Amino acid sequence: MSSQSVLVIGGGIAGIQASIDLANMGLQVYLVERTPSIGGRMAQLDKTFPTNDCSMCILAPKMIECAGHDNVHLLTYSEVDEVRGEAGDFKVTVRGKPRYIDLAKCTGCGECTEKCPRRVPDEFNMGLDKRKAIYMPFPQAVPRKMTIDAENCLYFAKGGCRVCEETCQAGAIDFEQQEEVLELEVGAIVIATGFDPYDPAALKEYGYGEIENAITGLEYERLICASGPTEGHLRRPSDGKVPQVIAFIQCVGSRDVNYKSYCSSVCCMHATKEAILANEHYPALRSFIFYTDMRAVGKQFQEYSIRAKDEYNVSYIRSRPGRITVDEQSSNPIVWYDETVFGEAGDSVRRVASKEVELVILCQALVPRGVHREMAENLGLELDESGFLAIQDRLACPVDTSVPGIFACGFCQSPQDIPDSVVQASAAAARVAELLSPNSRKPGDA
Amino acid sequence: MAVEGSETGGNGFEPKILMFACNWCSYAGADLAGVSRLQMPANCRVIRVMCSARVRPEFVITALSKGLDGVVVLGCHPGDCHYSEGNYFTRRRGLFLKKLLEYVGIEPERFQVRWVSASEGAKFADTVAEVTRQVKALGPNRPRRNAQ
Amino acid sequence: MQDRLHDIVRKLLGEGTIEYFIGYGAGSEPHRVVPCFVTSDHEVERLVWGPLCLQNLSKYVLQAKDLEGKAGVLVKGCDTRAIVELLKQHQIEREEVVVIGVACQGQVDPRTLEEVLGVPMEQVQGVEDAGDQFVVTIGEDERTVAKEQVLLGKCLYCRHPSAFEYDFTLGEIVPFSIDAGESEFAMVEELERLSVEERRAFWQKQFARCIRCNACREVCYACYCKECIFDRKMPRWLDKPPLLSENEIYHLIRAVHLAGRCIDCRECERVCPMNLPLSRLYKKVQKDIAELFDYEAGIELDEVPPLVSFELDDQDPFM
Amino acid sequence: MERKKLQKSDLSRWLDRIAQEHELIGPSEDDGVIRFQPVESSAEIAVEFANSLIPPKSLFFPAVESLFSFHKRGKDIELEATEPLDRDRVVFGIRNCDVQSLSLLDYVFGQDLEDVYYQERRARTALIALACPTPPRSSCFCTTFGIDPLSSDGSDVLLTDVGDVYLVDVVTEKGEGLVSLAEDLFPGLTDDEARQLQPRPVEMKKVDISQLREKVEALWEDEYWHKMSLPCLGCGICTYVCPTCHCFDIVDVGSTLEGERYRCWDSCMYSDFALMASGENPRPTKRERIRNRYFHKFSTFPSRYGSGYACVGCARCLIHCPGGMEITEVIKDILAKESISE
Amino acid sequence: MPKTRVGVFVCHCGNNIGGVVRVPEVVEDARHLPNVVCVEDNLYTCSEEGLSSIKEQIAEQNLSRVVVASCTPRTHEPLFKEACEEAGLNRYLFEFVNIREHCSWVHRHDPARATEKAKELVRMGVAKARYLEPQEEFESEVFPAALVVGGGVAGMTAALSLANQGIQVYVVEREEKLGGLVRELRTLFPTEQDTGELLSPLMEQVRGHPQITVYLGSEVENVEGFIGDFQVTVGSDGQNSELQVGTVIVATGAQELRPSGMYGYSTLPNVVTQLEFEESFKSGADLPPNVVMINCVGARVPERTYCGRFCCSTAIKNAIWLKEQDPDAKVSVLHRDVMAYGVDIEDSYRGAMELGVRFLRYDIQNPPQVLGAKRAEAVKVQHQLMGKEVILPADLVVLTTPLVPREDSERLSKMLKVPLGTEGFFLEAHLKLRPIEFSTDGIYVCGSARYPSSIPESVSQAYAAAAKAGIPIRDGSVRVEAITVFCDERTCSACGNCVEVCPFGAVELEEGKFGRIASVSVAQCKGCGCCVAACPSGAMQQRGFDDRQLLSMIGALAEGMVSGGGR
Repeated sequence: MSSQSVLVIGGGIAGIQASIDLANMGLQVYLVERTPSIGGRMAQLDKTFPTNDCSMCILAPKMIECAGHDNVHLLTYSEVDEVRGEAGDFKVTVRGKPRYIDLAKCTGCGECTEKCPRRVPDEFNMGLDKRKAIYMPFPQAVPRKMTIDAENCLYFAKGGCRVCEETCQAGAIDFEQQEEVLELEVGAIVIATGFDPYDPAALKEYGYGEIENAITGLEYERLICASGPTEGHLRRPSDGKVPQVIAFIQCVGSRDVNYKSYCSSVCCMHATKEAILANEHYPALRSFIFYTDMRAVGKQFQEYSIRAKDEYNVSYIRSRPGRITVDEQSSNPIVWYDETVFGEAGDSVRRVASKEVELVILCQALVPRGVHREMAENLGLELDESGFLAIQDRLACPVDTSVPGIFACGFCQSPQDIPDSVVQASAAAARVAELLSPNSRKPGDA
Repeated sequence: MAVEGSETGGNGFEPKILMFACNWCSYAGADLAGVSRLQMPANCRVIRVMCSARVRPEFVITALSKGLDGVVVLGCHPGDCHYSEGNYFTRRRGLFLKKLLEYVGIEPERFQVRWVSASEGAKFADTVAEVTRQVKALGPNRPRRNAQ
Repeated sequence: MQDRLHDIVRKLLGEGTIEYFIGYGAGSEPHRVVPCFVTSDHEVERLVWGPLCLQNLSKYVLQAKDLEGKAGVLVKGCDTRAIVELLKQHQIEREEVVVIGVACQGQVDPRTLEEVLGVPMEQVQGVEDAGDQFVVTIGEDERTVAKEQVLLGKCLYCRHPSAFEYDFTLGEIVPFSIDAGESEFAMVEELERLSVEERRAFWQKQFARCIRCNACREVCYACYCKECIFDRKMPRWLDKPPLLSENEIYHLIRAVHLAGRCIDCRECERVCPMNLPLSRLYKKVQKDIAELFDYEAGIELDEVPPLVSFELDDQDPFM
Repeated sequence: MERKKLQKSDLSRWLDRIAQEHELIGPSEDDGVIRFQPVESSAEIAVEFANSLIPPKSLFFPAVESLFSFHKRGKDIELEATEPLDRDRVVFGIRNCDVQSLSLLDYVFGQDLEDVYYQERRARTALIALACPTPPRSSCFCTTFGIDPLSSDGSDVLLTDVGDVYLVDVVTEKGEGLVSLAEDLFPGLTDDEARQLQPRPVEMKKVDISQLREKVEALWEDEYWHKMSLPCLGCGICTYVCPTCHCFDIVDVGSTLEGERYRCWDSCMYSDFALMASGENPRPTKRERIRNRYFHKFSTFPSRYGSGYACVGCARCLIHCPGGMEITEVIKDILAKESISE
Repeated sequence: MPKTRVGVFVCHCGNNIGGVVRVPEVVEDARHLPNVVCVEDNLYTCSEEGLSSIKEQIAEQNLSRVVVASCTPRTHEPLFKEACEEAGLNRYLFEFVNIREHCSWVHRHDPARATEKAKELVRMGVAKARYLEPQEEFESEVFPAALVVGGGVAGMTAALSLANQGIQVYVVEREEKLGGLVRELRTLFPTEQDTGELLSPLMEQVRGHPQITVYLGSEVENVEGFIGDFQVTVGSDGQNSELQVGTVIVATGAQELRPSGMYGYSTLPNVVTQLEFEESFKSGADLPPNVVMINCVGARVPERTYCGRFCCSTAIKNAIWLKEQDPDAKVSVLHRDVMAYGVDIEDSYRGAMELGVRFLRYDIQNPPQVLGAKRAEAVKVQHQLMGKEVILPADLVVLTTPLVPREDSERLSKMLKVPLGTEGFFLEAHLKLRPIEFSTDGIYVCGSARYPSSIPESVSQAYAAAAKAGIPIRDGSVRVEAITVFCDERTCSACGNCVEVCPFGAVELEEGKFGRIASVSVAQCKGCGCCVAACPSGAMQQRGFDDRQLLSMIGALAEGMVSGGGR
């Protein structure tokens, strides 16, 4: 009988859903998450398309259910070191980075953060504002515990400080904490490591990095989010002014043979949502979406983009902008693109046009997590040419990886949105259940 | 943004306002307002219910007739309800009750329904401040000494 | 009309299809028409019909549930709306009750008749319907009075359920049409035009006068709960003394319970010993239900009541 | 005291004079309902009225009265009595049936247990009765219960309308005191006036109710009560407008920390009147409750207090009953029943 | 009834509460409340030491109620309820008062009024606690079998996955053969496999699996009951059989839209749909040299707004197949957007272009016209990019249409009491996070019955549905948090309001001891309390939030406002 426990790598929505399902099946789940809190990319979103549900409202209950489940053992701020063995009997070592916080004592009250002098760029807010060296990634973090970021903490850098230790009434700070290594025996592994945004700076023509008012989709998401750095006020980076005209540029790096040849599936709807949110916050705001194919393929997606056009002042321009320049004094980005102009006599001519806007959002390609490649080698998993985890039989076993007993769900194996990731997470749970159920036949002949 | 602290000035009358908050959205919104330390007047008391649809119109009537100065029912935005349809009933009951209470001489600001989602901490704080300001302007809900 | 009624009731009693018949009977004095329960043949003579048959007898049908057999009831068009609602609210089964509809051409409001005639009701020997007038016999002489002067308030806006199959009908049941001269909700709009303080003063004075005799609750068809929340000790919604706060709670909660149920039969106002203007409260209930949810109680049998249903695009001033 | 005379036009001057000394209470109308309530001046007093809706019993045994209030300070509790009446009261316009009803209530609130609240109000209130007009209200039947609408016993002063002047019979010292307030308005009667000005006799249908008690007691098991109770709605009107009904409920209103203890009218017709803590209810349906009401009036009350029947024939219940129940018909039905008890 | 003994524990939470609210005053005030027998404050009530002091007090003072005044119940209530349970006190005799997020943190500049508010919140909490009653969480047994409606790819995959978890499965398929819509295809996308390679192993395993019983040519006639105990009547050619199952999976798929009246379909012989193309041309018929495909036929139009999701990939597959059979064939695809999302479809889209398939974009305002009287000869289209009209010769016109809901979904949705969405597909519980569950527990949906899905997506959803449908069966019982509603038989007047408002169909009118009353299926009740508010006679009450409790909280708040305040 194979071990009745499962390792889930990645604490985003897919990892959380897989863990909940597996735990509800009575299996012991070890959920390994690299950052101090589970929640993943979804936690950074303000709203989700197409229903405009507030992302945290629907994510938080799942996080609490997952963390609170008796069968789920949360291993946050940890990474998978080594994996040996085969389906039904894997030996895994997990390295727990020290938080320098005694989890039993810390109540997440946040007094230490207020007193900590060291301020560093906040990855959760895509670096748009600062966080302290001792921090909690976001207010609704699960577990609601602080973490000391060793690289940036003054004490580790040059000794002294330890202000947090004095302020903490619960005595939860423990600078002597060491790294923990955990040996686990699991019957199956589910990978749900999610995605990273592709750095649009590679596309020089769009000037990301030089043009201040050219930001990425996720940066925009943090700006528009009520719990973000600007508390939901869309202030553009150059002068903090609220833009009245914004432009979204699709397929930045996607569907492009010299960068990422595949379509990242979610950016069309992501842009539409962000345009709707902009107009919701500022009714006078107009937005333009430069697209090639408006891929609104899911349930209620078409209605969503129709509403965007009819009610939220969003206009779609079918063209792939060539270049973005910037007007020096107003620092407004100008988008250069080609358009077809129809004469009266039904003839048409294609010419280059430009549109000055006040903010440009680059919907960049989404790629598997950076750390994903090294983990794949570690586990002996093949990757496809786009860098996603290879799936042997896309039709019959869409979540089985090349290694029996290891399953992959969510963005790590193919570009997909939240509902599809949640479906694949449950699918992976089913596959694990089949694998580990007593009278099941060997997975080979599934 | 929410009013810094509560003004105890003016005629010194501090209204007492009852708030019903639904567990999934508005109570979570209130928590977020707390987590984000948004200061607000201390006139509102929250009663947690599982869904805004649980709030009987009878509670609102009893509360106002027994002398409370204001009652606010908070719920999820229509479509967000955890029970999918609860707040549609809250909306209908609110629409009807508001007009009835106004008709019998209870100022409209004394009974309000607001949609606050789990991530709208600021909106919760603004709602508390706004309702407190409005009810305070109305003065006490006429101490219901029993005229016979 | 009255004799046809007697024949039908005699037949029904004779065949044993009904155990008793609920109709209008003559009281001890000619001007008093009271509900009367006819069980045997010789009592059929007591049944009367005329412009003084004010009561809405539908609620008495609820008592018939503990009979083995059926009960018969005489209902005017407006009363039938109560039967429709009782069916809709699962309180009676259609086969349990034999419904005799009577073509009613407007009922007299005794109070206004007294004012118009300047004579107390006790001297009135009888009132007859004469087209657009009433013929009132006082002592020996007869006086005619224009109908719209003395009609019951509700008769000016007579309404019937759209499709209702009566078991028997006396005359052709058709809504009594009369030009009331003002909108049905005029008395409500009049109050709505007042300021909040004036409205408060108006209603506080009325609620303070209430002696909490519960007549308005006991006469209302919609108050059929086995144990009313007001009678319950735990939780105590209401304290028994007729204090202003308790009276207000009593009347407002009843108004909320009547939302989507009140059929404007105005029996509550008629029986109130203290003359509380209850129809001005319940007319407001009907006005809001009609305006907000485009619904009228007791008209369509299969229409879902407004407060137990919803539309996705209901108005939403609460954003 | 010998009979005096008062010009009708002088009535209001007398009453206003009384109003300066005492608290004047009279039948006044608001929103079409006549009830006995304090009035500033005689102008507010309704002139022609058969009788009030709410009987004058409400002046002595009010619909709701605060017995005392309590405040909890830490461990101990303070009690605070309600203040007594600040001024003596004079009730004008009370009919004789209501005067007799007060004497019935005196049994209840005075025979065995002294009810301080009632007794204090009773002692400090003078009654100026107003004889009933002729012909009386068609539904009145006080004579059936041996009450003479023109009699003066029980009241302090009796005014009888004989055209443009009232005959004034002063009965008690209190009455004398009131008359003496405006002595000049009350000239004595000349002999012929005494002869001519006679109160017109009041004709009223009368029923012999001597057998009523035995008959009703024999009807305990009779099916009659079920049939007659069908139209009754079970509301409290008949008991609240009845001048002899005296049931009440005592309720603490407020909170555990502070509040008031109230006494208020209760009605035996309510379904929860006889509901016991165990959930048991000896009178679960209308049939028992109605039977109990008539039994109380015609059998239990007289046997309990050795008095007359607990009904003064004022017909208020008969007029206002939404179900059209008529106590006179019930009495006739009871009397008509052959006694089947043997 | 032993006198209620309430214990109140006020938390400082470091100085998060204590720094603003004068906790000692709150403790003093709570001491005098009726039924309060012990009041304590601690620095961190949620810490180990705080929890153990609660457990001690429960034992020492024989507490029958516990009130904790500290942070938010949403995160810490389970923690304190556990502590009460460990001390032997029923976990539902616990009330939480939030004096941190709702008080100290938001009234920092007004300690006096924050303290006043904290006192009142505690008074309200104690007032409610007095009326709390012990509850047992309702457990209903789950029958260890599952029903799968529909024997297509999704249905078979779900059935196999459940069976492989050791669960007995019944598959009800309307047709005489398994396979569903996919059986009508010849080659599959993106692997270009032959359909048989996917279907035969699936069909063979389903037929051969000891745990799976297949009913072919059968329909579900009736479904009664709720999660854990569904009684299903299956009718196969006349005679019915009764099944008892714990969970149900809807995998009834969808059907291809036959676009009669559009582009000459059904009037011109050589205008066919993609499925018809697959059946007729892939079985060896000679291939026409000029083929024009028109996409978005009957989709993304006002009367059918949704996008068919994978019909673009079908068109691309067949276009590539045509070019591979005859490289000189002229194949053009008229589209409004090419929905080649993801990796595989985008690759094959690019592959098709490399093979010479022409993709022309048309605008919905002036759609292409099929020219030809008795046969389609050409297709005229306004080329959006070049802005001029183009005539494409066509020996065959292939219309790409979306999948549409099966006609009889209405019947199944009524039987299972699960809703259909506005487009006629089944409506899931939550579009984002519960895409394959219904709000009614125990019933799941996968494949195109929910929304048109490609084969890999349908198969993923099938596995997911199997996971969800397996959980209650593996668990053996379903536990329902004791906040469900119950009906007091004595006072219910069967007016039916509760039945109308219940979003989950958990309330029915049934004959009870006292005549007809409302009866609640506890397994289905989610505890929203909507029916309680709609019940005029107060017969319907919610455990943990009943009228007594909420009214006493209002009473506690309205204390002293007026004589005649509630209790």
